[in-house]
Amino acid sequence: MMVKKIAQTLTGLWSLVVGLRVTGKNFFQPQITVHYPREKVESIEGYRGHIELVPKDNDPFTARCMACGSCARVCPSGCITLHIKKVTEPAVSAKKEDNSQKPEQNNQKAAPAKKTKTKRVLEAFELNYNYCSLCGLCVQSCPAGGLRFSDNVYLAGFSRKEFEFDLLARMRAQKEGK
Amino acid sequence: MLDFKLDEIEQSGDFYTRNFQPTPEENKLVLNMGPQHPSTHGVLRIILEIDGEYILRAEPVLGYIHRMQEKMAEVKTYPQYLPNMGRVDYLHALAWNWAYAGAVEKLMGLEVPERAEYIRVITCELNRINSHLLWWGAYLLDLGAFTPIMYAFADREIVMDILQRITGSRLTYCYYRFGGVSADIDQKFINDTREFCKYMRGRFPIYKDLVTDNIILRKRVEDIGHINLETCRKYGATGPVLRGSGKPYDVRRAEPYSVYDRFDFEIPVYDEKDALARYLVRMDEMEQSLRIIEQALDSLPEGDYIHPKTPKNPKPPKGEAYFAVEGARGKIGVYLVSDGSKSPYRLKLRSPGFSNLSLFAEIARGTLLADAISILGSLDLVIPEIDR
Amino acid sequence: MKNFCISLDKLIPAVKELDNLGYFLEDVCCVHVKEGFELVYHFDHWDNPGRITLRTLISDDQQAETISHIFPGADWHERECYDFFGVHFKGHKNLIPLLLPPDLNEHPLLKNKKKQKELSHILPDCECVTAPQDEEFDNWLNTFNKDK
Amino acid sequence: MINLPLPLIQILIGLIGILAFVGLNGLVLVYLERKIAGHIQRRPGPFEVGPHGILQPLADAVKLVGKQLITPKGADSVLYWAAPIISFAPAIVCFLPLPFGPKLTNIDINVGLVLILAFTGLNVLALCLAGWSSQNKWSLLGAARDISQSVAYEIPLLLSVLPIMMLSGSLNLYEISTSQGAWPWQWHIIYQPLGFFIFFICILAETNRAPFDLPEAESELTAGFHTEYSGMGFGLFFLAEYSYMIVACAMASILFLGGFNGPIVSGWWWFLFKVYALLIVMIWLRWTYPRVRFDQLLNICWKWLIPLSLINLLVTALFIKL
Repeated sequence: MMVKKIAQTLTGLWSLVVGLRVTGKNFFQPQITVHYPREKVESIEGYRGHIELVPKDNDPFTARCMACGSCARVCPSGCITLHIKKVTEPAVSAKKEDNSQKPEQNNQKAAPAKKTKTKRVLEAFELNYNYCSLCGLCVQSCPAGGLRFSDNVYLAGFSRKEFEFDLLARMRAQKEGK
Repeated sequence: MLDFKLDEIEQSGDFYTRNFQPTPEENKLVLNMGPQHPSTHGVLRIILEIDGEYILRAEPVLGYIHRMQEKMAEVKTYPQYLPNMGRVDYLHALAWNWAYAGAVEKLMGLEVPERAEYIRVITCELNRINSHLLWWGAYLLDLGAFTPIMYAFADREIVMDILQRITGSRLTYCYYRFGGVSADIDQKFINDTREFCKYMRGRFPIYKDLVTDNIILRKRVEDIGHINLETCRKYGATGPVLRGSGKPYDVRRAEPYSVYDRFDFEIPVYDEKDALARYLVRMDEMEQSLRIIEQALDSLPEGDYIHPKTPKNPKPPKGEAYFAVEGARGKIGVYLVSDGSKSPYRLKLRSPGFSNLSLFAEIARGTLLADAISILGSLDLVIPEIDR
Repeated sequence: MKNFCISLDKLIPAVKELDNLGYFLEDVCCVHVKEGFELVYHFDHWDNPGRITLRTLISDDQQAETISHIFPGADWHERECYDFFGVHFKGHKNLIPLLLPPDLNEHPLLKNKKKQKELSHILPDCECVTAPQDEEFDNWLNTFNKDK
Repeated sequence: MINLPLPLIQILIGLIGILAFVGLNGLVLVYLERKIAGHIQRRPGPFEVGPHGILQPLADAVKLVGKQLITPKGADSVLYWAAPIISFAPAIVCFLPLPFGPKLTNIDINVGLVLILAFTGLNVLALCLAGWSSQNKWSLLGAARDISQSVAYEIPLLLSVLPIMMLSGSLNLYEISTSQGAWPWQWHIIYQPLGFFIFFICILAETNRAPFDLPEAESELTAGFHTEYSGMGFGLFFLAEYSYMIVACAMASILFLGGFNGPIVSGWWWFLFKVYALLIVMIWLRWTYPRVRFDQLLNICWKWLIPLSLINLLVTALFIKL
C-alpha cells in the first residue's frame, strides 16, 4: 500500500518532468507566427473576400451582369442594391440610344409590342459589405455567372462608409488601372 | 405561478438574483459567476451560493447572447437562412449546416449525390477535430495551463487553411447547400488533408505527454463531476458527456445519416463518468475522426458535388421533418415545419449544449468552486449555441 | 419513427411510461396554429433508436402540463416555450424567462391572425391531433412490452 | 551639513540602490517572462516596441503610471490604498541584508536570514487587506485562499532552512555564503537536495507563482485579491510579486547554491547568474503546468512537505552530531 502510493507519487513527479521537457523542446523550435507587416502569408489561394463583378470576355468594361436582381433577392442580409436603367430599343434596327428614361413609358409595353423590347441596363451595383456574411448565395444564384469573390485580403478602413462599394465602378476602375 | 412584478425589477439588484431561492443554511455567500468571467466561455452567468468555497446551489442564467434564431428562420426564405447556421455554433458550424440542410432535403425528398455526401463527411469531421482542439485548449486554460491552447491553435490553423480553400471561410462556414455542397474539392485539398492526418497523429503523443499524463491535470479532473447515466437520460445529455458516462450512443451509429454507415470507426466510451472520462472521449474522438477522413478520402467517388436539379427557391411540401446529426457537443436536431411556402413555418433548433448545461446545477452541488469550473469546462459549452 | 397524438390528460401518464421504458427527452417544441398551440415532445432511446413523437393540442387560453418533474431536462425547454409563446405550464416550479429579458412583455414567436395556419395546412395527416387517439399509444406500448 | 550617523547614510544609499535594482529587475523579469512564454508557445512574444520588443515593459510601466486610480464604491479607501504599499515596502527591506558579492552587502547583520523571513511574511497581511477592503467577493475569496496558503507554506519553508543553519552555524547570510566553496560539489545543495526541493516548492507557493497561483487564479477568481486595482495600485502588487520572486531566488542561491561563490572568479556575477537561472525555471514551470486545486495545495504541504522536511531536519541533526 505504502509502496504503491510512493510509486504513484514518483511516476506523478516524473510526468511533471516530461511536461517540462515538452515545453523546453518547443522553446527551441522555430516560431509559427507570421510577422504580418514585415512578412505576409504565402498562400491566400481560396480566400474569398467581398464579391465583385465579372466583366464580359470580349469587353472588359461591361459586366456580365444582366441586372435580373436575383442576387439582391437571395441575399440574407440585403447587402446588394441594383440601380437599373430601363432602356427601350428597337428590336431589329441597329443600336440607337433612346433617351426615354421615364419608367412610365416603358410600362406601356402593350402598344409597341413587337417592334421594341425593354432592356435592363446596370447603372450601379451597390454592395454594403458591412452586413455581408460571405455565404456565397449570390454568386451561386447568378444565372449569368456574373459574380465572383475577390481576393482582397488586406481590406481595412476607418468608417463604415468605406465598406459600401459600387462594384460596377470598381470593376471599371480596376480595368483602367491595369 | 409567477410571483414577481415588473416595477420591482427596477428597485434593487437584478431579476434573477432576487428570484434565486437560496438554501436555508447560514453563513453563505451569493456570488455571480459571469456574465463576464474568464471561465464561462462567453457570456454565461451562474448564480452561486457558496459556503467557503463549497457550492451549495448553482443556477445558470442564460440569454446574454440570445439572437432569436428561430424567429429569424420564419422571416427568411429557406436558402437565406443557411448562413445563420454557422453562427449558432461557431465551433462546429458544419454540423449545424448539415442538420439544417438535411432537414430541408428530407422534407423535399431531395437526393444528395454520393460525392457530395463524402465531401460533407470529410469536412464535417475536419471541423469536429477543430472544435475538439479548441475545447482542449480552452479547458486547460480554465484549469490554469496557458500553453496548450497555443499549440491547439497552431494545429487548428492547418485545418482552417484546408477548409478555407474550399469553403471560403475560416470559422462560420456556410458550405452545405440543399442537395450538395457549394464547391467541389480538388486534388490539393485531398493531399493537404492526408498530410494533416499524418501530422495530427504525430501531435497526439505530445498532447499526451504535456497534458493528459500530467499528474496535476489528472488530479484536477479525476473523480470530478460524476454524471451517472440516469442523470444523462433525465436531462437529455448527449455527445461526449453521455459517452463519458459509459453509453456508446452516437447519432452517426444510432440513426445513420449520409454515408456514415460505410465507414469503420469506433465510438470511444469511458465508464468513469467523471471529467477525465469526458476529456479522454474527446481526445479519442479526434483520432476516430482522422480514421473516418482517411477512409472517405480513399473511397471518394466521382460525380456531381451538388444535385443538378436543386431548385433555387425551394418550397418544400407541407409537413414536418426532424433531422439529427452528431455534433462535437452531442445530438444536434433541427425540427422543421413547413406550410408549403418559401419560408419555414416553424423551425426548432435542438442544441446539445442546452441539455448538457441544464444538468450542471445538479452535479455542481457540493463541489468546490475550482471543481465547478472544471466540470463546466468538461461539458464543452458554446454559449451562442445554448442561447441561440 | 413513431407519432402519437394524445390528449392533454394522457400526456403525463404517457411521458411516465416512456420514462420507465428508458427513453430520453430530446426537446419540447411548440407550434402556434389557428387551433391553438401544438406541443411536440421528441423522445429517443439509446439502445433501440427510433424517435417517439408525442403531440398534444392546447387552445390559446388553456394551460399545458409540465413534465419537468419526470424529466428535469424539460424544465428549460418549457421555460423556453413560455418565453417564445407565453404558454403556461401547470406545476412548473420556476417558470421565469430563460432566454429573453425578464422585462420583455412580448412573445416573439406568436403568429398574428394573418400568418396563422390551420393544422391541416402544415401537417398532411393532422386529423388525429385535433381528435387525439390515446388508444394508439396504449396499443403501441402493449406491443412494445410484449416484444421485450 | 547635518551630522548623520554613518550606518544611516549607508542604509539610505543602499535603499536607493535597491530601489533602482528592483525597478530594473522588474522590467527585465517582465520582459523575460513574456519572451519565454512566447517562445514556449512558439510565438515571438513582445516584438513591436524597440528591437525585439525590448522596450515593451517600459511602455507597460508608462501605461500603468498613466492610468486613472479608481476606488470601488463601498471600498475602505484607506486600507484599499495602503495594501499595495504594505505589499511593496517589505520587499525592499528584504534586499538589505542580501550579500550580492564578497564586498557588496548593504547591512551585514547576523540575523539576516530571520529578517528576510519575517519581512516576507508581511505580504500576507497586504494581500488580506487588499482582498477585504476591495468590497468584492472574488477578492475576498482570493484573500482567504492566500492566508491559508501562506501560513501553511511558512512551516516547511522554515523547516527546510533550519538544516542549512545547522550546517553553516550562522544566521548571517554572508557567512552562510562563505561557508560554501566555489565549486558546485561544495555547495549545500549536495548535502541538502531534499531541502532544496522543498524550499523551491515553498517559495513557488509563497510568491503565488503557478502552479500555486491560487490567490490570483485568473480562470477561477477572475484576478483574486487585485481584481479591483487599477493603475499603479496594480503596478505595485505586480512589482512586489516580482521583487519577492527575486528575494526568494536570491535566498535559494545563497542557502543552497553557494551565493556569490563560483568557479574561477567569485563575485556578484555568479550570484546574479544563479538567481536568474532559478527565475527562469520558475517562469518555465508557470507556462507548463495547470493550476492545482486548493485542497490539493494544502495536502501537498501538510501531508508531504512538512513530514519530509521534518525527517530531513532530523537526519541532518543526526549527521552533524555524529
